[in-house]
Amino acid sequence: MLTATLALGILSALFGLLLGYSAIRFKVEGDPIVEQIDALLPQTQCGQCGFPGCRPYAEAIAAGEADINQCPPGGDSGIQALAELLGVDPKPLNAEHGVPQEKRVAVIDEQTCIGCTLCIQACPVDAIVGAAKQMHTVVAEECTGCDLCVPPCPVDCITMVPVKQDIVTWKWPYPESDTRPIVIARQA
Amino acid sequence: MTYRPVVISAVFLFLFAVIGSGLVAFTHDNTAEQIAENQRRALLRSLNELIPKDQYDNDVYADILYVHDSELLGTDDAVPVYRARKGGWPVAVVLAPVAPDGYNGNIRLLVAIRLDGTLAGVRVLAHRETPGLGDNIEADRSDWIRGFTGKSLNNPKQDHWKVKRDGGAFDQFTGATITPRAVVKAVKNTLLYYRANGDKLFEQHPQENKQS
Amino acid sequence: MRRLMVSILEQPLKIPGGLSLASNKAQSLREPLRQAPIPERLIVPLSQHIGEAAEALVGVGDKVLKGQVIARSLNYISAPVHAPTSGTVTDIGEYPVPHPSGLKGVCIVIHADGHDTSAATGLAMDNVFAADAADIRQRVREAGIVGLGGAGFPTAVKLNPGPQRQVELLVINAAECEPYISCDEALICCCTQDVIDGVRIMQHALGATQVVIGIEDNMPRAIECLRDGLARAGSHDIRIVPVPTTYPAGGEKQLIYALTGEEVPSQGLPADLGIVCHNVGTAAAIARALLRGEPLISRVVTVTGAGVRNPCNLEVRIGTPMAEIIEAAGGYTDQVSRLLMGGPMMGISMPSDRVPVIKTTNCLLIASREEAPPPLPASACIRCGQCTDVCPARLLPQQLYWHAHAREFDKIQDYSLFDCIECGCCAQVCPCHIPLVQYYRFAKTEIWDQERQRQKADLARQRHEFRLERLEKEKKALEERRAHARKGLEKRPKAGDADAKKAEIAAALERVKAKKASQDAAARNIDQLTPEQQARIAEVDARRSGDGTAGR
Amino acid sequence: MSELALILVSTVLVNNFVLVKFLGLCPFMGVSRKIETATGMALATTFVLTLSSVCSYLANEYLLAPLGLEYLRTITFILVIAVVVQFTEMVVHKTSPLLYQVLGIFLPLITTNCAVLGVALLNVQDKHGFLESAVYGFGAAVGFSMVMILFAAIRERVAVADVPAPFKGSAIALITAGLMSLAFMGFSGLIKG
Amino acid sequence: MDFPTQSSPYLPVANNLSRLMTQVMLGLIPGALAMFWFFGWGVLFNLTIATLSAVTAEAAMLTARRRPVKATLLDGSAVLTGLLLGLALPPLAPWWMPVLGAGFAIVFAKQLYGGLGYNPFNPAMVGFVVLIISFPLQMTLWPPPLGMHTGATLGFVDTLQMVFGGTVPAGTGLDSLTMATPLDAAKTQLGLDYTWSEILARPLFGHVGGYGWEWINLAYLLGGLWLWRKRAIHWQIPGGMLSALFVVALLFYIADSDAFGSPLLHLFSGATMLGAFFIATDPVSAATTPRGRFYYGAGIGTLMYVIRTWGGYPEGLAFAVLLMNMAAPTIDYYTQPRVFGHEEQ
Amino acid sequence: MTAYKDIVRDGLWSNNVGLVQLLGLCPLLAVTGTFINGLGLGLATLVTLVTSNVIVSLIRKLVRPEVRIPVFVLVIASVVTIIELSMSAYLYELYKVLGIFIPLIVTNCSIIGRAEAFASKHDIGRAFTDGLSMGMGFLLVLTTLGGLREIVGKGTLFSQAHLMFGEAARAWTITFVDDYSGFLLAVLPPGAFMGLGLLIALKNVIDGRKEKRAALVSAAKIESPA
Ligand SMILES: Cc1cc2nc3c(=O)[nH]c(=O)nc-3n(C[C@H](O)[C@H](O)[C@H](O)COP(=O)(O)O)c2cc1C
Ligand SMILES: Cc1cc2nc3c(=O)[nH]c(=O)nc-3n(C[C@H](O)[C@H](O)[C@H](O)COP(=O)(O)O)c2cc1C
Ligand SMILES: Cc1cc2nc3c(=O)[nH]c(=O)nc-3n(C[C@H](O)[C@H](O)[C@H](O)COP(=O)(O)O)c2cc1C
Ligand SMILES: Cc1cc2nc3c(=O)[nH]c(=O)nc-3n(C[C@H](O)[C@H](O)[C@H](O)CO)c2cc1C
Ligand code: SF4
Ligand code: SF4
Ligand code: SF4
Ligand code: SF4
Ligand code: FES
Repeated sequence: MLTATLALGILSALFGLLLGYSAIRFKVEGDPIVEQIDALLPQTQCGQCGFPGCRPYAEAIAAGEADINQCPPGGDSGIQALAELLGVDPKPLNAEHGVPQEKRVAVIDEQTCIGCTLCIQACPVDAIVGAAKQMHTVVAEECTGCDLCVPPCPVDCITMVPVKQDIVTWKWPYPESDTRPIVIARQA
Repeated sequence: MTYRPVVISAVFLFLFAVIGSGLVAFTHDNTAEQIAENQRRALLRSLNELIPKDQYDNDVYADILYVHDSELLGTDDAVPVYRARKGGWPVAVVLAPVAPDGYNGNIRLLVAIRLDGTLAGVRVLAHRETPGLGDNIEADRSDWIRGFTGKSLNNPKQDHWKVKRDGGAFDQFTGATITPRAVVKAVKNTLLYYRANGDKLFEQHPQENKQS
Repeated sequence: MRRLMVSILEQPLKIPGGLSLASNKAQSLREPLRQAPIPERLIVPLSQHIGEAAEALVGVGDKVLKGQVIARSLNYISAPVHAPTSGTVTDIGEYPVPHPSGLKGVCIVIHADGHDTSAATGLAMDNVFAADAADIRQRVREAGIVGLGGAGFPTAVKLNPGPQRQVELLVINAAECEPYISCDEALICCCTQDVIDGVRIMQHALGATQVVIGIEDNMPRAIECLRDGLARAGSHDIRIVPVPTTYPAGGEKQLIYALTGEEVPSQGLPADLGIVCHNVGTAAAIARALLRGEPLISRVVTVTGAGVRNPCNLEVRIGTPMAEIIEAAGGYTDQVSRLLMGGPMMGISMPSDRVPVIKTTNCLLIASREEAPPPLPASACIRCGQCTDVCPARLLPQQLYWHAHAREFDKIQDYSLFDCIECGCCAQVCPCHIPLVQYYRFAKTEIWDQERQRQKADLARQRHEFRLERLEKEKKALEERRAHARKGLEKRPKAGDADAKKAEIAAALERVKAKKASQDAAARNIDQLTPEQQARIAEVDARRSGDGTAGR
Repeated sequence: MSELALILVSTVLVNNFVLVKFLGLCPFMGVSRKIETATGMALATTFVLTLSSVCSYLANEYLLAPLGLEYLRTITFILVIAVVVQFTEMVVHKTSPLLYQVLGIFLPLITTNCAVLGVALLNVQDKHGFLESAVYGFGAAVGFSMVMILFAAIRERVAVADVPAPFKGSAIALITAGLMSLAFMGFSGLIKG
Repeated sequence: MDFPTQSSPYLPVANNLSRLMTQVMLGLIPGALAMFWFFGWGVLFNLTIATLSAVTAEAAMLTARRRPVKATLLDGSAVLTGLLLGLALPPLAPWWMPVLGAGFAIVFAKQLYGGLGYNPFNPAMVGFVVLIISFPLQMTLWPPPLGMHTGATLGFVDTLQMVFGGTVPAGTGLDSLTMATPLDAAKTQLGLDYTWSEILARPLFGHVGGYGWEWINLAYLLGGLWLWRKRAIHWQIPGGMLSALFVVALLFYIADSDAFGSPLLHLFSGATMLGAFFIATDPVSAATTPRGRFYYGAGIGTLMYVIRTWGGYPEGLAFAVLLMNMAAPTIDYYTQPRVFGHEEQ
Repeated sequence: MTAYKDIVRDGLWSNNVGLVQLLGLCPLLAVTGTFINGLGLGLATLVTLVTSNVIVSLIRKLVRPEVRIPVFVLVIASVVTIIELSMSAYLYELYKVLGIFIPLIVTNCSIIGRAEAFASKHDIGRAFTDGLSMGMGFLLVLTTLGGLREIVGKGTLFSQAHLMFGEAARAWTITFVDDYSGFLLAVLPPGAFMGLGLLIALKNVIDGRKEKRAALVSAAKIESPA
């Protein structure tokens, strides 16, 4: 019994030394995964995920504090990309955080706008231009359609309109004559 | 760089190893005998099926001898021979030969031979024959293997130690001739071995050529 | 300058894959090419081809003359639009255009005055064969000429291989491999001289040492016409090579392979091999422009199919509504079931006959139910591999299908989706009736869309990060100011005001700077792209808009 | 030499660890959704399995056997394995971030891959020598890797198949594994003994 | 005027699934007839029972999955699965074996994966393997290929009674009605240290292969070649499989002609030709790239030889096919053809 | 802190080791040839899980990260070895049948998995409950699968009960079909995989039904006020 405890004890003490030493010797910092997650998020910066912007959400996912199904603008394809990156199962979007909507942009009714600058402060990507007390407009190419400018407006002059589809942005539809249901990749 | 954590981890692992192995060692010490006893009893149970308990009075498990004969016993390894005696007189030997040409490889047997060269019984210890075809050699599945009891090299005649399909005296199974053929051949070989070496088997004392 | 050796093979090769299809050209070739009547109202789309849309130069109510520029090109890869006849501009607005989406595009509507009065275009040159290549290109460009054989790529661009490349071989594509279409054959037989002149102008402009006309061997009459024409013109250096009749031998890459045995590199151009390929119609259009001063305002269109009474080839003004052309060909028969622009393999189906003819409309196929039946129900792919056998690009169509089906857009690109020329061979042979080409188109447009979204997301990320930085700075500035102010209050109560003001000004300056920087950043975002990236973006853009106008 | 080759063939095909011996099934099911991850896991396992097979042989031969402590085998072996894994992970993480990206997340999983302990224990049971242990470990790992990668390739196809809803995911994956082991039954009897 | 729209191409499509499957069934006829000739009514019973069960199982699963039943059944793939399984089973097999095998094939190997086109494994072979590992006894009971002309095969009624009632006709025993197949027997005899020349001298063997079996294989070969002419199958799989089998067998035969069967024997015995042209070619579960198909076939040929020669089963086709099914996705992945305009990898 | 109710439900059903987490598969598939084998290994695993969970929870605050896994592994290995020794002393026959899979309980991923994921973060009470319910869940799957395979494969149930319960238990064997020739597939490796696949599918069907019912109920709730 003594030999047993001693033999194993010494063996593991040696191992302990080895591991303890290597823990210090081979310490690594930094976490590139955040960047990779962030790159997959749609950057709408709408905060629907419950975090102030996409990057904080990315950090939360990396830290294991947030689930991957909280970003409505990213939709199912976004969740799938995340699932693939992180090697977990995709799951349906958490409806608590909203539902995916078609792409929209903000339009300011130029007649009603009083130039209060509140919307400018709300816009996460500085897509609204205009000085104080002047009429404001939205730079449509830069607007991410995040809705954040709508509530602050005191005169309700901002409306979100769907992005119009034209010949350039038109996409061929998924063939429907195929009788089988559409399989979203890799749910199995 | 401080090495305190290194030492702490080492100590930690050490402690757990000591406690763990201590407990295990303690259990081991308390169960070792029981385990050895179990092993003994397990073998004895098989042996007793072949040689009834009342026919011998020695400690068969300990009265053991190891022999070699790759030709007749089917394996290069040492084959254990258990010896049953009554009042010091030899009664029977139990060998554990191998039938090497089963359908799926080795079939390990236990062959009990009385002093006069008749079979006290044959059992299969381990085999990998096809379930449903070849496994009828198991005593649990069919009586075929019990058919050896009482047979000897004279009964049937030595050249009838074959399956019926090959012109012998032993049944084969439907669709499976190889397995019974292999077993019959191995049993016959064991008997041949006994005929050649039977007298020697009781001579040596167990301690003399114990082998592991 | 790199010299490339290309040689024309003695015996043209068989292209990989491909199909033998019933040609069905005879019915439209029964009568010679004739003019279609000029309709009362022409609808001229501003975007008719690959590349940027043109910008309208006229307003509603303006009078225009035939051949007058009504929209100019702003971009290198773009072409101007000319008035197809004289008349009045009655509207500039959105009208349905020939595009698979059935969406509308901006068009100029002209009411013809019936006089068909020409404008002076100044395109004609006195001595073309002595002229500078750049001058020729400029005029080709001003004439609004785009490739008439396929995607409608601006011809002037293709005539300019760039300083690094030397064009050795000019391939004239007269293969016309798709069933039903016979516009090139009609043109060759009718205007042989124009074709030959055009070819020689191109040869001159490109400085090509060899010229070959690739033509399918089932068009003996056209080959005859060309032989005669060339002999008459004394152009003995121009070779005519009949290639085996296989669909799609007329595809640019396939034709070049058949003639020279060279493969145009994936994602590359024929010019990488020292080859340029033009359609015969394009050649004729160049001849008309540079010799007679006529810009591209009309083209030959095959009107055929069991759904039209008198199949024929017509010379049609751009902007003519399809209904009028069908009328000119005797009108619909009662078998009509489908209207296709282009051939039965690559054409696009039109939701209505109100859409106008554009520069790339080579054929109107008014098909009966037998000729173009409704799609059969599809079942899952059984991997029979018949599609692989016929794919001229040597792709694995079934693999592309599986990934498109599952929306695995990364993987589908590993299988070279973008090398698919959408020829339709695979879908034609699939025993499971899978609409394969539509899957590929779906995947392609989806990938382009993702690319756009990604670029947009990158921009948004930059802008957001920048804003955060700015806010941070402002906050710091504010805190500093406050601290300063507090200090000031303690020490020099009076001076605080001035400081605060200063700080405010500083902050304002900061903001302005920040804003500027942000614009810079945005600008850099485009600047920093490598040439390849830029080229790719241009390519993507071009292809996207090309969808509308080309036969793709 | 032929002895070693026989061991190799036997562990890779005939007695495939995963499909015949039922060892290492959790990673086999868990990380075979994509070919890339399966390949990563396969590489990591091959390395660890071979190394720990050798290490535990040494531990058994030079520590446990001389001291008569065979009953401490399980503890010792698993300790050796855990340490080998942990150590490998730390070293790889530091020295080759690229390799770590490929293998990193799989390494801790290997500790609980019972194929690793299984190899160590079977080495003892079958009385393998040093070289045999190494080959046995390596063969087991190759067999594991092979079926894992093939399995992943099939699963990628099955993932886009029209599988009935209750069977989507792990159920159909298990049935696939079942059919694979059905196919592997064909190797039975190939090597007798 | 308005028109319906769709994506190109528009031409009518001549090819369809049921035509393909029908061609394969037609291709089976010569081989099936030959088997009927040599083995008697049992073959027909197997075919009928297996096909009916396969179709029933398919219909049941489709109903349960709420998929169109009639349209799917008409594609003929279930029938084909049943036929191929039926041809692989020993004639005189009790009725419940084809039922069980076909049911297993359709339910587990096909419908659970989503039906036609999705199954990674060859359904018929899954059914066969399930049967052979579960009921090795019944699966090795082949009647001798006596041939109808000798009048020695069992009559219709006797066969009926045997298949459904399990009753052996009076005056015979199971052992006399059945015997080991040539491959099986050869394996057994080799185990007894007979040489091939001795074995081949037995009446069980004909000119090049097993007696009767050589004709059956020839018939399948003819049907297969017809299929190839009809472009229902590609040459690579049968080509790869037969050439690999031939080459491997030849190598061993040259090395020791007493211990290893001749290449021709391997080509014309057992299920070689049926396998090469009708089973290995199942497109759904095979490799699909042109090069991949060849390797796939070669893999089957090699594995088949290995299992026949050293393995525990007399015929290795089914296992070889399933093993290569496993590898097919990976083979496809690594044998992509060079795309037009791409550099050689 | 997780509620006890949730812990139990997780372990027995919604996060079941064998059916959902797919851990501990090797013993799950390897020893479930018969009901009794499954029961034996299931009990051994259960005891290990509970003990190791409790110990890990006890020491959870003391261990440094770099030696965490080795320490847990040591704990588990000790427990398992003790069980192994005890089994070979008191249940020798069963011990021989289960073979290498008893020491392999050490690497049953579910055990170290629970130690890492749960016990190292929760107090003893919860760790104990977790170990118990996870172990019970695993035991349930082991016995179900074992029972099914035995019935289909051999046509019996509770055969070899004497290995565990002594000679008297020999009589417990239930034979369903006399003269059943056996469906070997079920007892062979492929049958193990497929059996578990079918069990998982069955669970999915049940869950699906439940969900549908829940959806119906909530729909009814929403509708009723209107
Ligand atoms: C899958 C399979 C497994 C077999 N397993 C055995 C076996 O375990 N034992 C055996 O003797 N024969 C077995 N055989 C049968 C032999 O191949 C051979 O048919 C038989 O032993 C000799 O045939 P006979 O009885 O007709 O002479 C098996 C056959 C097959 C197909
Ligand atoms: C996106 C794109 C970019 C092209 N860029 C060039 C170019 O830079 N120079 C050139 O000479 N031709 C260019 N081409 C023309 C092609 O070489 C080709 O002639 C044209 O696409 C017509 O071929 P198709 O109808 O077969 O598609 C381009 C074509 C496309 C589609
Ligand atoms: C599948 C396919 C078939 C084609 N067939 C022809 C054809 O028959 N004749 C032709 O001139 N162009 C054909 N094209 C277009 C040519 O590839 C190429 O764009 C054209 O010849 C370039 O000349 P252009 O710029 O003068 O139009 C085809 C393209 C594709 C993708
Ligand atoms: C050439 C060819 C061979 C086939 N071979 C088989 C076969 O071996 N086994 C089978 O179950 N089905 C076979 N089928 C039918 C069909 O492909 C099969 O049922 C599918 O695997 C079911 O998805 C074959 C079909 C064709 C066209
Ligand atoms: S929900 Fe909005 S803020 Fe959150 S990640 Fe998605 S886009 Fe970004
Ligand atoms: S303009 Fe409005 S909707 Fe658009 S990004 Fe800014 S805040 Fe969001
Ligand atoms: S032709 Fe159709 S069914 Fe055949 S492989 Fe191609 S896509 Fe699949
Ligand atoms: S459409 Fe694309 S994939 Fe299909 S045959 Fe043509 S090039 Fe090949
Ligand atoms: S129990 Fe998880 S790998 Fe074996």
